[in-house]
Amino acid sequence: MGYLREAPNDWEPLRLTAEDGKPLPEVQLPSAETALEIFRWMVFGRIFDQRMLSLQRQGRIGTIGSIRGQEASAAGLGVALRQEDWLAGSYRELLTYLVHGVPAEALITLYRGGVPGPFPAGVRALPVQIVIGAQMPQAAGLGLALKLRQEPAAVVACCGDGATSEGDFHEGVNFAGAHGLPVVFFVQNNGWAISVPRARQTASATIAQKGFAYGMPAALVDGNDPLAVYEVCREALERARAGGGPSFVEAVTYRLGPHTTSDDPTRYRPDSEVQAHEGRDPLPRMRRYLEAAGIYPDGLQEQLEEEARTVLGEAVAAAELRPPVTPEQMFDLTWAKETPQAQRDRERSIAELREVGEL
Amino acid sequence: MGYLREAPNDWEPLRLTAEDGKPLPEVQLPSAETALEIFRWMVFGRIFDQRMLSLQRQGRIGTIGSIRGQEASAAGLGVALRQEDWLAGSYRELLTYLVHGVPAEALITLYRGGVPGPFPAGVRALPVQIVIGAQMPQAAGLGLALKLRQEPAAVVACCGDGATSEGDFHEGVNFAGAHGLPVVFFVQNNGWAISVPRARQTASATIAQKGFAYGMPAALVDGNDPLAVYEVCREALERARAGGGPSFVEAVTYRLGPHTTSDDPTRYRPDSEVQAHEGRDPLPRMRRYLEAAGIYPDGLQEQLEEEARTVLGEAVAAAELRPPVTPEQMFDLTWAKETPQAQRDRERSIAELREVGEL
Amino acid sequence: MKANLVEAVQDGLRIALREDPDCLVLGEDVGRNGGVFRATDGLQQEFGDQRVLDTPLAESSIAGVGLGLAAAGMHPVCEIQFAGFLYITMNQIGSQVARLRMRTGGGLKAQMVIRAPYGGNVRTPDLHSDSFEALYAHTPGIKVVLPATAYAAKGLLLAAIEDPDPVLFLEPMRIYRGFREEIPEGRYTVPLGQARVAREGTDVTIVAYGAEVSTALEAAEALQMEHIEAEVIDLQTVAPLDAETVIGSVRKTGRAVVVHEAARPVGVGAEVVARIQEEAFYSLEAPVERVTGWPTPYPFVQAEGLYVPSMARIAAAVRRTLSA
Amino acid sequence: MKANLVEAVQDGLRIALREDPDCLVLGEDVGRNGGVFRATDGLQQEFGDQRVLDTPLAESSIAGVGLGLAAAGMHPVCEIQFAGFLYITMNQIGSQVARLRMRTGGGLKAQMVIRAPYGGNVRTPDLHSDSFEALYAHTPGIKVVLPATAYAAKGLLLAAIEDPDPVLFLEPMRIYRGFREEIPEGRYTVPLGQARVAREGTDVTIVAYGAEVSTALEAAEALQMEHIEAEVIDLQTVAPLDAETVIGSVRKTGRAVVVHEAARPVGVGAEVVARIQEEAFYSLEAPVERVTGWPTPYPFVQAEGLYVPSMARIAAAVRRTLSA
Ligand SMILES: Cc1ncc(C[n+]2csc(CCOP(=O)(O)OP(=O)(O)O)c2C)c(N)n1
Ligand SMILES: Cc1ncc(C[n+]2csc(CCOP(=O)(O)OP(=O)(O)O)c2C)c(N)n1
Ligand SMILES: [Mg+2]
Ligand SMILES: [Mg+2]
Repeated sequence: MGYLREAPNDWEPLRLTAEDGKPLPEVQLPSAETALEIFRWMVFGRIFDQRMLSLQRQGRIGTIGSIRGQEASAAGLGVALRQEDWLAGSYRELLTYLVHGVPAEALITLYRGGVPGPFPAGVRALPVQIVIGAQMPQAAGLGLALKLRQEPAAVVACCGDGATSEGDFHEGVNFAGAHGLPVVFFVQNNGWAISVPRARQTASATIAQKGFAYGMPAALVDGNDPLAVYEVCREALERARAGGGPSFVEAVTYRLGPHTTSDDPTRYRPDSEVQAHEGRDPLPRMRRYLEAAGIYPDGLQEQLEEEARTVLGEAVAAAELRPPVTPEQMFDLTWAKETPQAQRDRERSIAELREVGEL
Repeated sequence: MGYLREAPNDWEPLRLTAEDGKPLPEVQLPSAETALEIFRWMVFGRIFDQRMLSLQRQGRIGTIGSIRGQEASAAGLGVALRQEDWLAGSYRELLTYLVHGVPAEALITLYRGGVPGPFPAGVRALPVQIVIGAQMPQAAGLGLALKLRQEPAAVVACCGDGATSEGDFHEGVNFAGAHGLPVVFFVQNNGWAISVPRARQTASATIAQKGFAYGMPAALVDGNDPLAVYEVCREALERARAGGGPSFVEAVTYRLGPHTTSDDPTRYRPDSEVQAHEGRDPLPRMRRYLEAAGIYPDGLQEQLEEEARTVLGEAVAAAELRPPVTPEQMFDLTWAKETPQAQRDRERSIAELREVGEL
Repeated sequence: MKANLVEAVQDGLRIALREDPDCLVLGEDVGRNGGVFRATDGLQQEFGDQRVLDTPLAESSIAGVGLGLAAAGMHPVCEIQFAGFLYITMNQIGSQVARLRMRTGGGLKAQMVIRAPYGGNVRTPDLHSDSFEALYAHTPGIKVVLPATAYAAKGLLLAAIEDPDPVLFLEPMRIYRGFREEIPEGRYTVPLGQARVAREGTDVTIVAYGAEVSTALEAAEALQMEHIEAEVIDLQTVAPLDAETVIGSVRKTGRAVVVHEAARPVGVGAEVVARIQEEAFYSLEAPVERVTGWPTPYPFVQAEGLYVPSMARIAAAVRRTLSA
Repeated sequence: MKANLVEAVQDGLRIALREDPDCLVLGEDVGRNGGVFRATDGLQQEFGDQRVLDTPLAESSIAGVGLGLAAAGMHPVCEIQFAGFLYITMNQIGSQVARLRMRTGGGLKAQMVIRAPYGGNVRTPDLHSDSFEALYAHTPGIKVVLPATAYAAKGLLLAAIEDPDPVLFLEPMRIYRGFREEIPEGRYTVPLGQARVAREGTDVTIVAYGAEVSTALEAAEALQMEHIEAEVIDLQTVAPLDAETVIGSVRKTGRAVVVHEAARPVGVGAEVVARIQEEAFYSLEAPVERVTGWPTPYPFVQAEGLYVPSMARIAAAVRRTLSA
């Protein structure tokens, strides 16, 4: 007896700064410029979230997930991306999409139930994924294309802790491992998949170590430490771009808001847990870091908030000016090359709507 | 830089005996009775394989996979099972099905294109799975039923190295891990998934360590050492029956024959590889063990072969006496409770066949 | 008792859990959260987390675990959070659940229910509004049921749970809380495989199911003003389809309109049309019309109101068949 | 050159790989093994293991990786080893591939082909004989193509690879090596979305596709002895369905029989019937007959010969429509 080997449990999350914002001893920190860039996006994310939730309450957009509390992970990752890298993420990575160049107007349009694309030329991103896990094999496919074309670029494939249970998560990560593709898998473990806590999602001690099951190096990082997230992602992305293959990152963070505007988190998690995490809000933590490092200009946050509000105000206005989607557009978007019969069928559908005055 | 942690690669397969059949120092070996029982089934499996391949060549059964070379894994596992345990396996575990009580006649009928069931009362086994990986979540479901009913029994879910790439493999193992179910996952790594070698299936250093990604203990075992397979499985099964939760076993073996009778392995693997593995055939190895241990009665193998041939001869005869499947049976097997319309539709289909004399 | 459709589902689940010790409920967020639509609200409190179980986020395993439970003799009710994710369960349900009985020569049965809210016009995100009944109706071995009222929801669900065959139970999300009606307390069943005449009429037959039954009834009311008496058939089960009830009605009216919100090509509507023309050919006075979703994917929310068949589109189709 | 159907597929793939640097082939065992049916035989030798790629055993990822490749501008041809496993790809294809264009407002395109051998009567194991074209034909956004001859196989495949939309390409396994015919060397295409009159006739229209076209033609020959001239339409593409060609024929003949081996309920046959009665109602002199697989799962091998429509069953249906 005693042949079975117990699963190891020996991970500590990587941190570059302490909760109070002070750098930990002997760490290498990103430049002030990078730190400020990350902070700027974190503030933008916070304001974006507020704005989207308020638009939803006003009935101006549909159901939307809150990203509050996860700005450090999203921005740390986003700033580490280069223009030529691909982003494959979900509704929880809206901030990373914004950092990567997707205009706020496109995302607002998406949540207004309109056509969010095409994204501007040169912005390499898959659509914001709603079907949990589906982006993972797709990211492997993007990675395969980069590898075949020998482009020095990487793909980042993002998902949540819950998503790691899906078959597609497994198939995508395994494919990238087996073919040595330039993909960084980035899991935002925010503690919950709607009402299901991380511990009931998988018995694995960490999500990070799942990377080993696919033969790739892995890191567990404090997802509320944006500098650590940035540095880990930078390493992983550079490795990928240089032909070093895939890697796997778990960023431990917390969803401070509801899952979406349709969710009532008080049904399943205690207020005390949320309160504790409010105290670990990554935004003030990052601000404390900048202040301690002496690179925080007076009134910076307020100024960035103001800027964000202006940008978002314009984006909302532009989105609301877009004419609503027509049935013709839906047909146009179904086929790139309509067959003659498909065209006849389109005309018939449109005629049916015209007949009853719905068009 | 240097935040990513490399995937570990520190496994040695467990062995109780050396290639020459001699026990390794300081190991605990199963009883002589158990060893003989395992050997008996290994011989049965070898003869079963021969017989099935020859029936296929004669056109008396359809395409069939060869199990030659994998008898140690299949029998070691099978003998470790108890009557009250469930078996969920595939076409490569036919020998385990036989050990677990499924009559050879049922399997021959299956490969004759007939209805293989129901299995005899008390034989707890899912149908022989053809859709790779599909049995894994099903096994978790069986495990959940055992847990809810507090039955001191276990489930064994078998698959191949290739199957570990499927989404269903992942979902099934993860479910069992998350809910702490009494399931033993048993992967026969026979080096190949048809023409795809193990190394191109996944970059993971071992398949065994995939168990850790689901938070369960794991073992890597020499799949050609039937005593090691037996002991590891016994431990895993006892743990499961006692409420200790799931575990994960990789048995490293080799498929000596073609993938199936439709396969031509010379297209993708060198003869030299096969030759090398012929030299590691588990059947003579086990015999050497029994001989060295002084528990091998003269002429045992020949006698067991003879017995197997007799049993199989009868099974083939019985299977060939079964009347062929009728359309009525197919309808009977579609619905347990036919709706009135389904009954009308059945009659209509049958009438159509009668009209043209196909019935 | 008064109940809306989702409350009726919940009541049915509660009765099954109370009366059938082999019944259990599993799915994403069905436990403490009570399901994203509250269909399982309070059940975990009452029956414990062994019988009302949160699963990992993995739909194929929800169906596959269901099969394993059923093979061991339990009667699982699996929830898929939205019907759009039934794409993911297609393999476990189509290749496994629907064929377990066949594959085992009747030795094992898949007595299980897979529930999912379906349908559009509720301003949900991408893939949360789809109707995939046709995929499963093309998959013999699983029954496909779609209730149109609270009464039917409870009765059909209880029938599905006690049916020895697997049942896909699609709940019309749009009318979950659409109206409350009086339903009996305690257990009652509505038979599977049987359509229902929701409204009698003589001039034309409107065939619908799920949320579109209400729309069809509204259309029928509107048409009455024009002295058109439409008979409305609520299919209730689309596989196996109760063609006989439809045929009987069309033999009487001579005209028919089939309605569903799923995409038009190779939908359940096509099957209904095929059946009608096969068996009521000589009674037909006009081509059967289909009022359905377009031959496109389910559209962006801004256009969905034009995709899901409206009362006006149904009424117009009726008028077309009458003037044909 | 002379080629059978599988050789024609192989020739098409070779031409695409030679002429289109963005084209690549991926799937299980497509590399050194050349595919379990040898459809990709020799391709890895010629084009290397970067362009003819063995994947892990995971169909959902084969489709999903295909989408990623296509999004990056490549033109992948993905092989699914048997059509039965298209259940597993349903989510990646239905919810992703078929909707990529829509979701990105046309920004990204899924120019990709998913090939799979389909169909029965070849004594294969469980789930290796299924026909799932109906599931995908109900999924707008992906074209569904089934060649019936070697000539069409190559021409349709090359058209599919250069088509900007995703195409599911189902190859009739039963006639992979059924017959050899003369096909042109080099590139040629057969247009997608266009049915073909495989045989002209005046008395009845037989609509078929894939392997059943041959069976339908045999039935037509046999019926000729009885002085029945059947027109045989080979659909070639079942989604979007070329209804016009079918309608045109039925307007002429007044009668029709639709054939497929997939299960009957909610199959492509139902759609064809619905289309005929919608658009040729007044030309129809008898109910359209369907000759299909039964409303059961694909049966055990011992019964499959009775499930897959035979020449006799098709001929009998023709006679029924003529005497109706
Ligand atoms: C395939 C699929 N199943 C279920 C859902 C419904 N759903 C949306 S988000 C979610 C939880 C996701 O959890 P996680 O992956 O941890 O991401 P998070 O929302 O926490 O960022 C669920 C179940 C879905 N969108 N897709
Ligand atoms: C879902 C699915 N995909 C593909 C196949 C075709 N196929 C049958 S066996 C096999 C290889 C299996 O390899 P492995 O899991 O290593 O098992 P082994 O045959 O080596 O025992 C493949 C690809 C299948 N049966 N099911
Ligand atoms: Mg989460
Ligand atoms: Mg193998």
